[in-house]
Amino acid sequence: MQAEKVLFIIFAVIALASALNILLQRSPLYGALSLIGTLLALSALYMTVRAQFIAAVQIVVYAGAIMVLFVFVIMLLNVPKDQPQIEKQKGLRYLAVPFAGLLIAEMFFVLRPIRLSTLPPIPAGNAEQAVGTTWSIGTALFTDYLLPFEVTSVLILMAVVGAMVLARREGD
Amino acid sequence: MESLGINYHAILPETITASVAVLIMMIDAVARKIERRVAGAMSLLGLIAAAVAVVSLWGRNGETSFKGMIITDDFRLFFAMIFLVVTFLTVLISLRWVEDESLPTGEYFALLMFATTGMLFMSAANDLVMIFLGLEITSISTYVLCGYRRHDLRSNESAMKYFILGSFSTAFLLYGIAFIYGASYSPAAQPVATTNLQLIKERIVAGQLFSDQMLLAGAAMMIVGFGFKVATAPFHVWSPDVYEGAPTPVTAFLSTGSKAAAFAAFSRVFILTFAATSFAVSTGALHTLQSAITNALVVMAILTMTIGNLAAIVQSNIKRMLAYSSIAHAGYALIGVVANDWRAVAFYMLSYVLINLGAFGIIQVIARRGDKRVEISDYAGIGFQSLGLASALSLFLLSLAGIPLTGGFMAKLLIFKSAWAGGFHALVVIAVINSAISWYYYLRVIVAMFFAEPAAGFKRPPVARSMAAAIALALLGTLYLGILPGRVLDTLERARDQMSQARK
Amino acid sequence: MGEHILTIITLLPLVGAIALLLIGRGAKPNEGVLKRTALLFSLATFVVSLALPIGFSKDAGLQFETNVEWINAFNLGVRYHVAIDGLSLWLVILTTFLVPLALLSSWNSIHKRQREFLVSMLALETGMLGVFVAMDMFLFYLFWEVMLVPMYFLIGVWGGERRIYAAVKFVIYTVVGSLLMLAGIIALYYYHGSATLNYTFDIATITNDVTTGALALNPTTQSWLFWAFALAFLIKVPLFPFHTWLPDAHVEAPTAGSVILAGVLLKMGTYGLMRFNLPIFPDAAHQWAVLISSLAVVGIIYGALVAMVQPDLKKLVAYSSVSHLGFVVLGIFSFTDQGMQGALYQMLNHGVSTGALFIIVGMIYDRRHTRLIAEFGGLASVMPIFSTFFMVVTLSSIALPLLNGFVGEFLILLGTFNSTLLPHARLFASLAAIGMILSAVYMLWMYQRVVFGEVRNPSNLKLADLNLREKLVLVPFAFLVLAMGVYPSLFLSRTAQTIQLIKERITPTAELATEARRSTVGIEER
Amino acid sequence: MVPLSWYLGLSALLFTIGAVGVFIKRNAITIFLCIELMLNAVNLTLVSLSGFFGDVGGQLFVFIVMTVAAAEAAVGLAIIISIFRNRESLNVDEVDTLKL
Amino acid sequence: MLVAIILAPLVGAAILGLFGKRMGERLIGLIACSTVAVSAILSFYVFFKHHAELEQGQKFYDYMFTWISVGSFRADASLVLDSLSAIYILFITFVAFWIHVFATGYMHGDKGYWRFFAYMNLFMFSMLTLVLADNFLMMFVGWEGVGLCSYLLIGYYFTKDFANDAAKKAFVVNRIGDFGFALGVMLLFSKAGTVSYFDDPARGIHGAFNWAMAQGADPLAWSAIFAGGITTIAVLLFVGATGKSAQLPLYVWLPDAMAGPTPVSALIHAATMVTAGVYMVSRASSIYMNAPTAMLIMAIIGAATALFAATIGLAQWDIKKVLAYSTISQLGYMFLACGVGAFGAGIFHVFTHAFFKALLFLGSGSVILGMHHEQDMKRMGGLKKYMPVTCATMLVGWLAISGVPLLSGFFSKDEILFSSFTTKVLPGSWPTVLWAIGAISALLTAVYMTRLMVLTFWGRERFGSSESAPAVHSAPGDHEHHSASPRESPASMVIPLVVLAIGAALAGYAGVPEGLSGGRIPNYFERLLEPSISHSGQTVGAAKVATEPIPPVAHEAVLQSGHATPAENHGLELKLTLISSIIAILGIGLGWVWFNRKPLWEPPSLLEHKYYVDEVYDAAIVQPIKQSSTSILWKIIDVHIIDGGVNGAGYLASLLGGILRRLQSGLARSYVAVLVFGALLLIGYFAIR
Repeated sequence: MQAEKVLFIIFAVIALASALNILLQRSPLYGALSLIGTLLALSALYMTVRAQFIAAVQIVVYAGAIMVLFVFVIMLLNVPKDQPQIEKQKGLRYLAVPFAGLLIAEMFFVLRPIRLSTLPPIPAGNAEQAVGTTWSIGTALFTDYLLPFEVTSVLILMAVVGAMVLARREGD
Repeated sequence: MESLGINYHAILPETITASVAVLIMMIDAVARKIERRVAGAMSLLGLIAAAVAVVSLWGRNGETSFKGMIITDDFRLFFAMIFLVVTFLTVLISLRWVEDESLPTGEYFALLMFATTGMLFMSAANDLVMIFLGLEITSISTYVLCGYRRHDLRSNESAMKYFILGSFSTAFLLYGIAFIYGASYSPAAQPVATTNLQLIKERIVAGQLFSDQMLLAGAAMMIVGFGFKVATAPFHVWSPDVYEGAPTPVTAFLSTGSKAAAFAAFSRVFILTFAATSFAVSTGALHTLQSAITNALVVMAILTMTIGNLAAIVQSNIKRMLAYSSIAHAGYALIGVVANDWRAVAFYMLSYVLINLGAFGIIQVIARRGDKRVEISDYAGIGFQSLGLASALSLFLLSLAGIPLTGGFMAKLLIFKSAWAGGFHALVVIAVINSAISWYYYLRVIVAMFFAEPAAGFKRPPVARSMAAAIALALLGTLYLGILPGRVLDTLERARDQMSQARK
Repeated sequence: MGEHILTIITLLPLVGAIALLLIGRGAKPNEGVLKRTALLFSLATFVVSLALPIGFSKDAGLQFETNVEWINAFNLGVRYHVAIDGLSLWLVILTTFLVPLALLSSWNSIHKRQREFLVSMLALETGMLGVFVAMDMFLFYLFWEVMLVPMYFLIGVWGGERRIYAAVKFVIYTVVGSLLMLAGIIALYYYHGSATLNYTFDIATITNDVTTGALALNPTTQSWLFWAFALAFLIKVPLFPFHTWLPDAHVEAPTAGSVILAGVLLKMGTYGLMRFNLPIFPDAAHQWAVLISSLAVVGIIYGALVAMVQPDLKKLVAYSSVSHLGFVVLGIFSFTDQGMQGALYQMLNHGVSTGALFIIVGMIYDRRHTRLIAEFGGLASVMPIFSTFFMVVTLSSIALPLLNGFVGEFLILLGTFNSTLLPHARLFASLAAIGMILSAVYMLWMYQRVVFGEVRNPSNLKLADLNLREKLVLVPFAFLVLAMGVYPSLFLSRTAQTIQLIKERITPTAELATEARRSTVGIEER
Repeated sequence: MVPLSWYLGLSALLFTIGAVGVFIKRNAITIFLCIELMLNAVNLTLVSLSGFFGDVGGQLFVFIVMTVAAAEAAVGLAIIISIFRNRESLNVDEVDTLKL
Repeated sequence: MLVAIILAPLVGAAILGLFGKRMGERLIGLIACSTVAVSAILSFYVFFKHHAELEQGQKFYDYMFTWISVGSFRADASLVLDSLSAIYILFITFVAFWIHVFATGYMHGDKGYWRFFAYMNLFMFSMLTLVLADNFLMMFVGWEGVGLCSYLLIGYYFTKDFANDAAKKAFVVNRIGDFGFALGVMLLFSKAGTVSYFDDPARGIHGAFNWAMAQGADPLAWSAIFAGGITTIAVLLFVGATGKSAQLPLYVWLPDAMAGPTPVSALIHAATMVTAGVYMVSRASSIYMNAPTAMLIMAIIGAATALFAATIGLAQWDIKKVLAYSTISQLGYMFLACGVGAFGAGIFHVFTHAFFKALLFLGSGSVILGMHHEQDMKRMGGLKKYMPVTCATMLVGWLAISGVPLLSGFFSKDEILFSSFTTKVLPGSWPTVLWAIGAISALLTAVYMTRLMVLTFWGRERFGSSESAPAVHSAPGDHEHHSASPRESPASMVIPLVVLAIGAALAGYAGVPEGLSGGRIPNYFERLLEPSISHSGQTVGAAKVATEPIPPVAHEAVLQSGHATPAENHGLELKLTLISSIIAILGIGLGWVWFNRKPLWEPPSLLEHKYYVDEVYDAAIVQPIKQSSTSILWKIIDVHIIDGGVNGAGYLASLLGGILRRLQSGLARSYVAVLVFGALLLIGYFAIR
């Protein structure tokens, strides 16, 4: 049973490393790329908890679409490298460590008592109906989560409108 | 295959506003450029229709639909009314403005309507998912609106700050939701874990939780999220900058609509869910939760009022001053949440939005194109040049200060009353002292307008008919709530009773 | 008409104000018309209000009552309940009496925004009347606060150089107090409601429940509530340490403003004390009487001494008000018939005398545009009639027998001296009596410097004596000064019963405490 | 078997990194990336919870969060673009005309 | 009837005050005098009509209305006539009438003529109210009323600052006295439960005096003063008396009061008002008789004042000042009399003094007028040939006041000295001491009066010459200031002089001490007063009486028993009379010789400067109060401490606001940091729960 732990650790390390890399990288482009790394690692972890569908969506939508959008914008704006790096309030970066420490500590303190280490058994027979499969997601999406699902369409539409208003060039 | 609980009537108001928005967009797209009057008229009609829908829903208490995503009770409907009023007045205020500023009309009204939809969902939500969605719809559309004057650096800046901080706080809210979801896990029940508020409430009361710790932490993070939206200290930092930078009509909308919506969600979660059973009788996790929430909110309320008022004293820009004042008012309203009295909060919000919209309307008139005259010094001596505007503004300000015969006073009275009944005596006294402080800076504007010598080259600003209507409505509303609040209060009271029955 | 007379009296000025706003809009308004309209309305109010003392029955409690439901939701139990008793009767008359005279007195001294000035005055009158007739705490607070606004504008717009500072100071001072009172009101409402299950703001009801014991507040609560109310009132009075807003407000306010301020507004404080603090918190009132009385006595002497050395006429009168109101507070907290009746009477006297004083100061201010005493001197030679009126008023404010001031002051001192409930009563009375001497000093000295002597300042040489209007303004004052001094029974008989009631409310509870104190400390038995 | 707490711990770490990133990085886009990171951390929590609970709700929530994230991304980037048009810079520290 | 007596002058005052401005002098004078005449005639009428009853101690009430009635306190506006008030109104109205007549001449040509007489009539009203009042509060009305009128009349020449200062001084000093009086009345009320003098069953009123007599006599001890008992009441009332009647230490206002027109000095500051204190004390005699300590104090103060003022009187140059100090001194006598329990004698002296002092003042007024408003005796002398009548009349006054036998002053002064020597009220050697002091002051009186006469009427004519010392300020008026030769005054002024001279000569025969006639002729005056005032003999009795109120009848009995002076005293009285006559003659002789030799003899400056009392008061009381009020109370406490606190609060608020403002750095990142911080706190707090 160590294999899962090993896998977990590997992906966790990848996720963390690339996450940290975002902070270390100067240019947003590398940041974006390392974030993609994190996303991939996460989708792998999703698989380990039997969330195949989400894992897939993670890669397709997130890594595929959203991050591409980011990269696209970064390219579009291509900030001149020689831009002066003005930094007001240098103190903030020194706050980083204590804040991070505290936050982690608090989280772990909260999560400490959680004892749950086994995934629920897969219902015998209809494995494809297990939680996390496309079937389960699909059914839930169009039964319980019908309204949220519909509302997201409103959200998207509005986002499009908003983006249009702000980003479109003059004249048109 | 059990019923999907589909009930279009239940979401009729939201549907109307959303589809009006879409319609406006389509016309805009088809007819190249939509006439502002058309768009405005459409939105107004849509709002009225939505209001009618809301009224038609009245009296069905605790009825849930869409698998418990939506709940229809007077709480929702009352807040829905508030939102509709807000948008209605905002539309009137900005009807002329969009043209003067030559901004894309269709999108503007569409976004307003979308935002309204989001707010409506926030008050209607019976599930954290819906709250989250509604909140996001509202936020994202308001991000855009803040940056609506694209060539104005201040507008850009406010948009960016609002966006960064907003999404950041959203992350916290989301994390909180996740925790609560986790805490709600109980293998015996069906579904095993849930984001449905009623279920969560039942499980908390029954004490069948996966982890109290997670519940508490989740609650804390949700306070962060909501606290940001309602701008309570220390999560208020964004609002002065954003309010100052945003175009005045948007500021008006922001400081009233999204605040009210956030309070709706806040009350829905923290009063109607976490404080379901009264503080005294609660036990176990619930008791811990309630005491923690109460203490935290008490502190936040005090901080918010004090910071808001003290900082407002030293402001020179009237929008910024009103921003701080609105922070202070969030503090007062928070007292209502502390006292577990959503009716007080609701009434407070109603009167507050009316007053604030009126005030911002007048500020918009005086600021003119491009938000030029927004320093208090710009108000010097305009009192007797344009008596009407000045008197109206004075009345709004005094009402914010809480002078009797205006909504501001009744609202404060209700809040203080329920707080005292709840035993938060010190809180009441502090609040009282705070509102004494607040008189000072509200009077400053009146001093400038009436007592100071007229600033050179001030000429009476033209008041568009729509704007006049908006101000008049706000004025009437304020006075109505101050002098004859009976009806509104009756409504609220009945609402409470019916809901408590429904809860049983 | 009959049962709504109070409402009519209260709202008539407001109607006038609205009428003024409508007259000759757009077109350049004819100031004369405006002024006459305002005067007409205020006079009408006065005439109507005269029906009150006539129809007033000496031994009934609340009268001319109107009591209708207003806001009932959330068992708020707010009612529109107006009525008067012996306490408020004369204060109402005083108000309606002063306003027209104040208007008349500043007939030609307002040079800008005539319309707004008159509107504020009338609105103010409505506010003040409301405070006196309100029998519902909500209503009371409402008028109490709303009345601030016109006064604020009166000082701020038509005031002197430092008017803004004065106006803001006035409002903030008052608001701090009144908001604490609001907290007190809410608390009282809540305690009364939870004790009697009858949630109401009705003053009469609550007072009765206190008397009958239906509402028994424990001492600490009483003390807190007592101070919540008392602070608001003592600031308004103003009692010694809270008085510094008064000189500024008086000096900066226009004549009419000062008249109303001194004549009526200050009385609201003392009125509130008698309406709320004594009947509703008898124990606390008794417990804190010594402190407040000491402050009152300090105020009497302090105010007099400071008044003595003021170079500015209005400031002098303002500080003299501090001194006089000190007497009133002392009388109230003597808990005796004489003391409290005297206090009530002294309120009226002070309203008349000081009102007249401010009008008189205003008259010479209109002529010379200065209020510095040093600027004047020898006016008796150039303005004999003026000097005569001035003399009468001066004498009344130094409490000469057969003039109004004496009756009040003597009764207060007598009551205090003989108070059994107030510890060290005789000491207080004796110290307060020093105020009698000092008042003579500063008033006569002021009068001498202004009116007597040679005319040294050439600009005083050709001052016109009073014209008909000014005489018309002053004659009523002079008449009242005399009438109230010679035949006080006319007024006192109507207030007796109410005061008696207040006293009975406070006596039983306090008596016990006194007995206890006697037995412990062993104060000599009368 | 990997215990649930590990997943939650990991997501806590990621969330923290994101949160810290938001206030130490100065490039608007990077800040935005950090926010996305925070959202993903939350997603991890939700997914692992739903996985271990055997309740599909969490995953649907994630699904919706993703959509929201997409929408936010669109608008956010639009805002960044419009501000860049006026300022020719992505440094948030230069955007501080509104203060005091 | 009584009402008419007090109202007549009031009506006059009202008419003159309202319309006088447009009237001619003659009409004004007519109205003023006639109104006073009316009350005079009425007074005489009631006196003789009810003479018998009055002798029996009967009282006649005249109830107008209830002035103040609050709770248990009641003060009626009502009048009472008993022998005491009867005598008083008699001579008041009489003297006042003649002074009015005199004034019509004296004030001739003054542009404030109407004002003057309005005030004078108003004064008469107040004075009569004071005397006829039937309770202490009514008396206080008159008490303050006369104070006001004296204020108005002293400051009559309102363009002259010294007049105004004098007026203010008079009023304020009197207020200090009234302070005591008021407290006394309050204490009386709190003890006796009433402020009325006598029981009046008709109105259901209880009298304070019966209560007082019901109390036993307080012990003779200083502690009794502060015991809050009857002694305290007596002392407090006496404080009032010292103010009104210019006794130590409150006498300072009276000399300055001479700034008023001379008739005023005559009427108010000699004949009537200043004796109000004596009246009040005698009125309250039944209180005093039970407060031996108060009696002692009164006697001492009286004697001291008599001597003190007399010494100052020796050294004044202003003719009116001399008379003023003489008045103070004489008032001292009266209090000495009351203090030793001889209230009758006191009143008797008041009575006689009214005549001769009024006479002297009017005389001096006539002189001043004749000298064209010159008051400095350095510039007089040898006037007897210019104004013979004045001289002659003043001669009578001079002899009378000096106590030359068979003139009014002689009888009354002698009575006082006798009773102070024989009093039973005062313990130890006090009687002798007081008598001695009285005798010495009598001597001095004779001396300084002689000085006055000599400097004025005899010796070298010093007027019109510039060699004399600089003039003391001279009373103004519209007569221009030239030094024409003096002339006799017109008839309107001379006639009153004559009348008063006759009065001064004969008034004394109203109360010839029994001793002089060896008890054969009873002292009419005292017998008349008997019912109205408690007699010294009665203290013992009253002290014995049990505490429950004794019925009036019994009270009368006690009086009867007490009053008759034992026969063996007659011899003593004769001896004393002899002594005092000798003293008088001696004094006159001394003065005559000395001042004829060196009229301009410079008296010791301590006396000339009146012991510097005014200066001391000013430095020790007036200035400190003014200074500290300005610099400490107003400038520091008010402006800095209190207002500073208020403004400080506002400043603090805006300071905090400023700090908060600085936190608002405008940097999104720092805001994020704040958010995180808040979140940390919240989560931390919640997690630890």
